[in-house]
Amino acid sequence: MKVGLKVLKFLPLPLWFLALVSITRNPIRFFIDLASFYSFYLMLSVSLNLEYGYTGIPNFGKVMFFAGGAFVTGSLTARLIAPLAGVNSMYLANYKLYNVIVGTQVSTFFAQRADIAMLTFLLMLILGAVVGALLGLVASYPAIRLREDYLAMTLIVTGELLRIIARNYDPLICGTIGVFVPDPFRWLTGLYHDLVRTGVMLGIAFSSWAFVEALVRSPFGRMIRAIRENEVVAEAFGKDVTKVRMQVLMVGSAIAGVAGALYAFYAGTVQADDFMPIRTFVVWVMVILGGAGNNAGAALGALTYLALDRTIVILKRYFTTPFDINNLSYIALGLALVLTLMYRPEGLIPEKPIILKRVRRANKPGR
Amino acid sequence: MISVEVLLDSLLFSNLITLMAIGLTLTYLTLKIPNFAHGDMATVGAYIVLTICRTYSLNPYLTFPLAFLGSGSLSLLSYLFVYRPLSRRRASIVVLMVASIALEIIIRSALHVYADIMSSLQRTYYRGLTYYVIKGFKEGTLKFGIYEIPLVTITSTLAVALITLFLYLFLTKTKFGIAMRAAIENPNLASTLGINVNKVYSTSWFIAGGLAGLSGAFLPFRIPTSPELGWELLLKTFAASTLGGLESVFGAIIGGYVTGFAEIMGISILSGPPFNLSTSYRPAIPLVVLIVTLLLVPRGLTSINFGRLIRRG
Amino acid sequence: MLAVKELKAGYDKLKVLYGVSFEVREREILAVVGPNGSGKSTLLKAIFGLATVHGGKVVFEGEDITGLPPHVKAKRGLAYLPQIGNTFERLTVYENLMMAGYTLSKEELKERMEEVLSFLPYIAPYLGRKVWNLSGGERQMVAMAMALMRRAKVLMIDEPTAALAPKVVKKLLRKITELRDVLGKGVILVEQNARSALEICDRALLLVAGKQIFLGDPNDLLSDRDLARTYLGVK
Amino acid sequence: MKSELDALGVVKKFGGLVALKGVNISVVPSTITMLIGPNGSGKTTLINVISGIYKPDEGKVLLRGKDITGLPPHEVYSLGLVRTFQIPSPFLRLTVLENLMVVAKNQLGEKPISAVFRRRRWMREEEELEEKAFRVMELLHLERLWNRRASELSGGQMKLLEIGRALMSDPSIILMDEPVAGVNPKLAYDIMEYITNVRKELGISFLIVEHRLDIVLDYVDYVYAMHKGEIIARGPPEEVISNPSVVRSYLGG
Repeated sequence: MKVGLKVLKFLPLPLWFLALVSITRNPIRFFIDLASFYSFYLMLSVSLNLEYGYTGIPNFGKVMFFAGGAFVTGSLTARLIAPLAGVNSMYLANYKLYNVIVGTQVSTFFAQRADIAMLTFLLMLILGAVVGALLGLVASYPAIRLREDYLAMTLIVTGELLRIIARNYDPLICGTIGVFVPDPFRWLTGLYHDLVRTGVMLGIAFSSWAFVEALVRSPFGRMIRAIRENEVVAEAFGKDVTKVRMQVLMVGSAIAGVAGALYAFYAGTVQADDFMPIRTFVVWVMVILGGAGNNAGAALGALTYLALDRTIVILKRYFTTPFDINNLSYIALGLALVLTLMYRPEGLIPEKPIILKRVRRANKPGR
Repeated sequence: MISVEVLLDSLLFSNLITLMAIGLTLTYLTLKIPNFAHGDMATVGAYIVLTICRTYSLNPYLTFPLAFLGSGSLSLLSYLFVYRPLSRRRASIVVLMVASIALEIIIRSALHVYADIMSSLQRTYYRGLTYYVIKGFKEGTLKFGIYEIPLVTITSTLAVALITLFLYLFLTKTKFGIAMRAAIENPNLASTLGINVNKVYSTSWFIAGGLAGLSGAFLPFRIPTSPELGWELLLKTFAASTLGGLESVFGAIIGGYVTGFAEIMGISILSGPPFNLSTSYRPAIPLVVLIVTLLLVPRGLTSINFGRLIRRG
Repeated sequence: MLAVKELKAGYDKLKVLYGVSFEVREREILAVVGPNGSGKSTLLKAIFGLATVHGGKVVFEGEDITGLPPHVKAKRGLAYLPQIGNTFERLTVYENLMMAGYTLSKEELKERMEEVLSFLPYIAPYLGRKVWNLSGGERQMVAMAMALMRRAKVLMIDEPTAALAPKVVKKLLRKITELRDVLGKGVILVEQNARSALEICDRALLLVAGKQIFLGDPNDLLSDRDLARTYLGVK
Repeated sequence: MKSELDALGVVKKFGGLVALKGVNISVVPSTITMLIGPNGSGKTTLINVISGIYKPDEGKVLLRGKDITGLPPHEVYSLGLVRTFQIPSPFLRLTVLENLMVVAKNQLGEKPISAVFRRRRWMREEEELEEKAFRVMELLHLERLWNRRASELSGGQMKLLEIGRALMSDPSIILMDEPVAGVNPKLAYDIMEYITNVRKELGISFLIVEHRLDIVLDYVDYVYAMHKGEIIARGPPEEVISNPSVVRSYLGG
């Protein structure tokens, strides 16, 4: 009964999506897009929730780790496979100019060799995770030493620095032009292609969600929440706070790196300016709106944001405004964030104590 | 070789950053948060002046007070309706920062909407607005011997000098200014003495926003203004204020000039031989300044005990 | 002038004081003594409205002021001088005095400043100096001067002599007696340094573990060997 | 007899201020040792040096003969020395049960990889830990509150939780910073009774800093009196508190 009512509370969201579907021209396309975007955002919000919601590290540089995964995928995938695919080396020598040609040829190669395509895909995900984790390791240096306000500035600025370098240093992702990323699912066609790709992405996203959930519902989760509550006391009770924060940032950033790799494959191109600080704040909105310190909240927050975002995308088709309608979405986003902070700081789903053991709970008084 | 033009450019740019940094420091002193929406106060100021100049064909300088008032009021409103209620509820620093980021997004997006409408009315579809684009105002120059000094460089330098003087007199010679320093240092004691701490903080936020608006009003003389400009300026301002220690107006002025000169002179050196770096790396310079400051001297230049350094050396 | 009746107080849920009652009259010094952690500072904070009051009343000049916010109490003539943070360190002495007289007109301010400086001539040479350059004793004098600027009727002073050199302690305590004898103020003096406080006070209040153990003539407290031992905590 | 804890000539300076001027103390195993002295005499500084929060400028700290000087707090803890805080500092948004379980040492489930992939193994540990936590809660009469967040406890209950948390780690010595300050007398006596029982049953030593001599003194075996960063008296309780220099420093003659 109680559970039923709780579910009812979140019914408006699916209903809203159904309403959106009814006015779109291509419902399957709509859901595929929705699910794909949900995969990246779920991974980003759940990892930020691990860092901020559970451990108390205000990671204002989320986009940097996301970008790390995307950049490594964009930069390496085509170049790595090009020799195998028999791409003319002249094209590789002038990659900035010919990257679309190289990418297309590698894609064609992937259409024939599903095995290599999938191995490459897997390799890039792993590389994305490794690059993310390494960036996380680097970020933990200031995260351990600096106060929250200084840390926020450092992380935002470092992310911007990475973006500026990516924009200008051509060998990375071909500078301002952006790089073409071959499609490892090219051996599938039509609807199958989209369904399988999105299915894989959702699968990876929910696995990371389950990983984080398992992590926080363990003694590790209990420890990071204790550190969030009081660092000095946690240290006095034997917790190596420095090491734990580093571990958390590495895990969170690895997840963000994988999300970046997935995004690169999904978008088919990597552009430096896709990784503006606004993306970090979108993820913050999700976590705070959904409820920090609660993975269900992070998942719901991501969904709520997407509902808003998709609505604007659809509205764009039906109305012409003298201004870019995306800005309305950002205004709504900002307002939602401010209002949540002011009137419901605990978010849609507040944090609940985690009960690890079931054995004695039944016969203990005091519930 | 550094030319006179580069030096003058650096001076102009530093003036603008310094005005911003003084304001940022004033708000930081009250609630101890870096206000992420501070950069947008400058853009708001720029658009106020651009709009009035377009509509009434006035000399831009005549509308500067309105830029000050407009941005100041916006900053004041954000304090009264967002930051103050949150800090009264003992929201954490992180929550206050997130709120200021949210306001930043709202203001910037609203400016985008406004700029879109403005340019569609004007049928220019041109985003980088300057006074010249809008009404054909050309910045004047003054001749000193063989050098021509742009008027805006002179006026902005004068503005910084006057504001510094005014702030100094206000904070040390007037009762309200002293009360402001008192309330910032020890709000509890100040309130038991009958000082209205809320009024003091509100004034800080108003002046801070106003100075940013003023800085923004100088922008369209030279720099094509777009709604994104505020965010870019903000990161430079963070660099300047942090370099100055975030807690001292005097430090902010030093930080502003160091950062401004570092950016303009730095890129002019780096883009020439033997480095031959692309000038598009220019925005990276203040970011590097900020990161290096935070990692080496997180409490800023004013925290370094130079006397001791010299004695040791 | 100031009466405290069955005051129970602490911080949020933590209970520190379990019922304290006393009265301070004009021209009187009440010394509050007792071991550390017995609630002496909490007593002052509770009276001034900076700690949580769980029960009891604070009556000032016949009026119940228990729940009033600190700045209203300050306006009525109650001054609280905490051990630290009782001055603005980054302001000069002159500016501190000016802030203490914030609500006064220019003429009144000038008049009172002369009045206060003639009572506390030690700080006159330091008017232009920032407080953080002053010694501990001088700071206490500045804090006292700030209370006098507001013509406080009752001064509650928390451990003014802590960490001061013996010579400075003497000077400071003499000034506190003058507050009573020359200006006719009521003073509540919390002191770690019990003996010297008991020497200058008219009445003494002994707090142990948040309870009122003794209230009366300080000589009785000093001569009562049992009480002196209780004060040390021996049963 | 070998001692549990020794501080040998500990000096600690803060800028120009010398907070500890060569302090020597030692705690005999299975005893309750008390540290008294007026405010600012250096008691809390000494506790902070012993537990690893501050590094001493000179001198050594030995735990059962092993040099632990300058080790970080979490390593000192793992060697069996645990401290409680003057102001109760539970992890506020964790439940009472979680507050107790989180402090256990060497938990397999605290390694991120094991936490996810070796759930069965650490679940067994958890069961044992939970049993132990409930035993501690029963001793302290907190078992009815096991599922409450620590932020919902009263001040006295927080004090008890603080002690419970110290016991969860199987320490060999517990440093207590004012365990009965701000607690009503009835509860304060209970706490001291409880400490005595723990000493008797588990052989744990205690080093207690406390001002409320009226309550605590009856329970302790040995007393050190500090004044201005130095030990001015040591010995059995009766002897120390009648020592003229102790009376003077407390009464301020």
